[in-house]
Amino acid sequence: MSNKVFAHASDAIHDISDGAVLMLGGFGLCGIPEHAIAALVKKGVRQLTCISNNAGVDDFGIGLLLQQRQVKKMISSYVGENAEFERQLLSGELEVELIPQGTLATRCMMAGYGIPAFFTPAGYGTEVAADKESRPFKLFGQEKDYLMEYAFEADFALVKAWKGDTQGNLIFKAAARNFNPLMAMAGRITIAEVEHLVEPGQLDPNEIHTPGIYVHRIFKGDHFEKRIEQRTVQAKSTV
Amino acid sequence: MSNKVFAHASDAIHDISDGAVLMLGGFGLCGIPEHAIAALVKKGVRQLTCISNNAGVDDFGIGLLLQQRQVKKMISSYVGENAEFERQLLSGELEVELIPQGTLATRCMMAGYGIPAFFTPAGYGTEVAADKESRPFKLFGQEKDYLMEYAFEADFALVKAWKGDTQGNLIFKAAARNFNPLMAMAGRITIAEVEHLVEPGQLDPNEIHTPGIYVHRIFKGDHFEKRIEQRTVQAKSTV
Amino acid sequence: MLDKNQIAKRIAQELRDGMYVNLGIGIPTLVANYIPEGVQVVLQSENGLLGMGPFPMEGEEDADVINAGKQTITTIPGSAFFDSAMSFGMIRAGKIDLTVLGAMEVADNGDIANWKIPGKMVKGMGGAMDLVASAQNIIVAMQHTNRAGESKLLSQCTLPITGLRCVRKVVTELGVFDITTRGFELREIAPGVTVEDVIAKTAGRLVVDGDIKTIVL
Amino acid sequence: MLDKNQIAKRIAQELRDGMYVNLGIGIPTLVANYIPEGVQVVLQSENGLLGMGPFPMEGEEDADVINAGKQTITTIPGSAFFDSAMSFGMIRAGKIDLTVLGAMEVADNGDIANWKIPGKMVKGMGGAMDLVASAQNIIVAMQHTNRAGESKLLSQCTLPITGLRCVRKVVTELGVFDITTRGFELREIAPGVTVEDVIAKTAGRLVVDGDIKTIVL
Repeated sequence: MSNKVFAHASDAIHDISDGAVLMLGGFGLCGIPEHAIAALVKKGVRQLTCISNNAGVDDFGIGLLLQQRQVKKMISSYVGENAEFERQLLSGELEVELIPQGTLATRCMMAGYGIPAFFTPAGYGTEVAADKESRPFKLFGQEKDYLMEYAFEADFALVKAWKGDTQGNLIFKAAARNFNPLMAMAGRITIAEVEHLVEPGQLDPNEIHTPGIYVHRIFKGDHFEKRIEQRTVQAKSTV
Repeated sequence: MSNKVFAHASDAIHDISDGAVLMLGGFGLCGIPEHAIAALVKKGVRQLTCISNNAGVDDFGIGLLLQQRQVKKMISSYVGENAEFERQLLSGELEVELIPQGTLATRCMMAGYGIPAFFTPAGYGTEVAADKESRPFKLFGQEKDYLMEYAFEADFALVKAWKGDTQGNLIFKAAARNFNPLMAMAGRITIAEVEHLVEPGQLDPNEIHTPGIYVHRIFKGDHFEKRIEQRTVQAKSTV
Repeated sequence: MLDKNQIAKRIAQELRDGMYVNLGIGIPTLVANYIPEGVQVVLQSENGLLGMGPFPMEGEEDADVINAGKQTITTIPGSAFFDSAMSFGMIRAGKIDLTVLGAMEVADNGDIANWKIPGKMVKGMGGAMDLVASAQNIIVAMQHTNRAGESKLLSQCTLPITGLRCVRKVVTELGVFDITTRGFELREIAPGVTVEDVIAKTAGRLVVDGDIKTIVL
Repeated sequence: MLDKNQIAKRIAQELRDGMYVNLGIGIPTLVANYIPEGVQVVLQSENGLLGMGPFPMEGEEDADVINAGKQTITTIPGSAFFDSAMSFGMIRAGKIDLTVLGAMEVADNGDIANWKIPGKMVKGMGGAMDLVASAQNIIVAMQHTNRAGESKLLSQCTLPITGLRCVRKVVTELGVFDITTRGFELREIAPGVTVEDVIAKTAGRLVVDGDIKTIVL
């Protein structure tokens, strides 16, 4: 079988070059491809377009790429929590395109499903609708106006999974699933980093979230930091 | 918590009445809602529109509804393997609409995703395209022509799952998944029959295929016949 | 006048057993603290979870289990995880029975503005535009006026719109307002607040007639 | 002349290691029996399985594990199940490297007809229209002529079309044909068959030039 397994992040991303369009999975810092990001920082590729729901924080996630000024454009739904991002945006160094979160997620999925365009109500009547085709449809007995949106594709999709096998089958964990399986389907080349890399047959075929056909390269991350953005807990004494 | 659990198929389908539009999960006889079908036969509702990939065989699946002449219209991708079906079709008793399998599956999913219309290449240039809007799109570097197709919704979706909990969360098994999770999302009322009905917490939240929000009623089937349509085996002696 | 927690508590009275509910960030999040006894609702977090539980015990937080506010949370029996496309899929398909959101402005036709202030750094709409375009039943929880003392209940939004004609009810520190074809209909008034206060602080069309109760918490 | 199994065996030579392959019903299914040594391919069954294994041992068949032909099958290490929408999603997105289909007619521009004969009971297109509209690389496996002895390689399909300009290669009992802008280009000829036989039985534009090999199995 042709080999999808790479030893290190740096090998897996070896051909990502300046100007590439990337998708990066994750919601906030949850389920982000932290090893691929670190390898991109080390490689020093520039002028990247990053499609990702968020832009990380100053010192983690996509924030690391922003620090090194490797990002030309961010396409996201929400970009708070990042002072360097704000500075680059206000200075005009960084281009930003904001897209409603559901539209962003669905556009990725549609690429993976081979559907070039679809209709969603999100953003109708707002500035998001500028220059977009719209028309009314009736669904579940309700008529309203919808915008036509296009599938999103990327040169490379960088995703993070919990478990993966050497054929590229992936299982995500809990809320770290988020955009990962959607972007996994939308990359011309999809690179998955996993916490646990196993042999074919060790994942239950019934529990696979992303079939290996969508995944071109896979590697095991050495150690996942999995930083928590908002640590909210109940004090033990309150129980 | 409001109760989604019904004791018997007959209770769960009590309000399906003449002329209802139904979706029925399954591929061939694999993963069909056999208890709901039996209850519909017993109830004797008529003039049903059945959206289902196939139409069963003469004495099982939707074939049982056809035998009792309860079906007015079938919407399917393939309707072979059923002599009574053929007879009713040729005599004009039964109306049939044929839809490409991928389009059928995707139209159900789109209803569940609140997307009223989308573009697919299937059927472009064929008689399926008659009266349909078409236009070219480029995806993954390739331009071709696509048809606009609409989301499919149903009064009732009847699906069959392997395991389900009392909140309606469902897990399907193997190839019995097929259209079931898609139709589960497309019913105004979705009724799931399961082999194993468990309490909330007994299904791993990470392994659920259909979240309970899409499922309105659930019941445990007494005994699933799970008939095999094409029994193909290797003789033991050949090993 | 209600405080933030009282606004949340009043909104919690709208919850019905078996509802699927999406609570936005801010006051809406507090609604979860006041779910009435005997009522069980399923909370959706749009990053991919149905059945959101409370914050974890100290030391038990899991980076992979967060809510849409990026806070560590827990699951409960019956929880289900899914991807972001399915999450907004169920939102768009109208499966969420009640959505509670904050807002900067609400117009008397139900328009809402809650994502962008011109001249200020724009952080993005996140899932707000998807939610307001699709939710069947949206309640806005907010202060009646902005920091400058200007009404946030307007005849027309002045800030960039998030969604059109979608808000059904507004709960502020002053009262509970249904949005109908007539505008903001005052249904309940907060203890210690007069109808004159409400009139003075409401810029949009306000309807004050019929039976106006005092809010009981 | 090739028999059905030899047609399948010749098509199996097109398989490359790591390919994702969808095999239609009939001769295409037989291709799985001739996968060359050292080549591993992943078979997709469009009812929702990647990694289709052989038929089960007698007594081990499982009604929940079937292929698109409704036959009981098995999984193999690395198999994955998914729903029908994702199945056709990966087909539409061009993730299947090779699709092998039967046909009633193929035109010299790549049009294919394989789902309906007017006047006969129509059973439906199943997944055929989705496959032909999306597959990147379609090989048709079929007999060169129909039962009446008429060519199935035409200048234009006479039967209702399944898809336009999609077939890349045709393998019949007579030979291997690439479909290019010039029409059916004869690449390989079956043992015992003459170019004259091929010309006589091909109604569409046929190109016979360059290096024409004899099929080696």
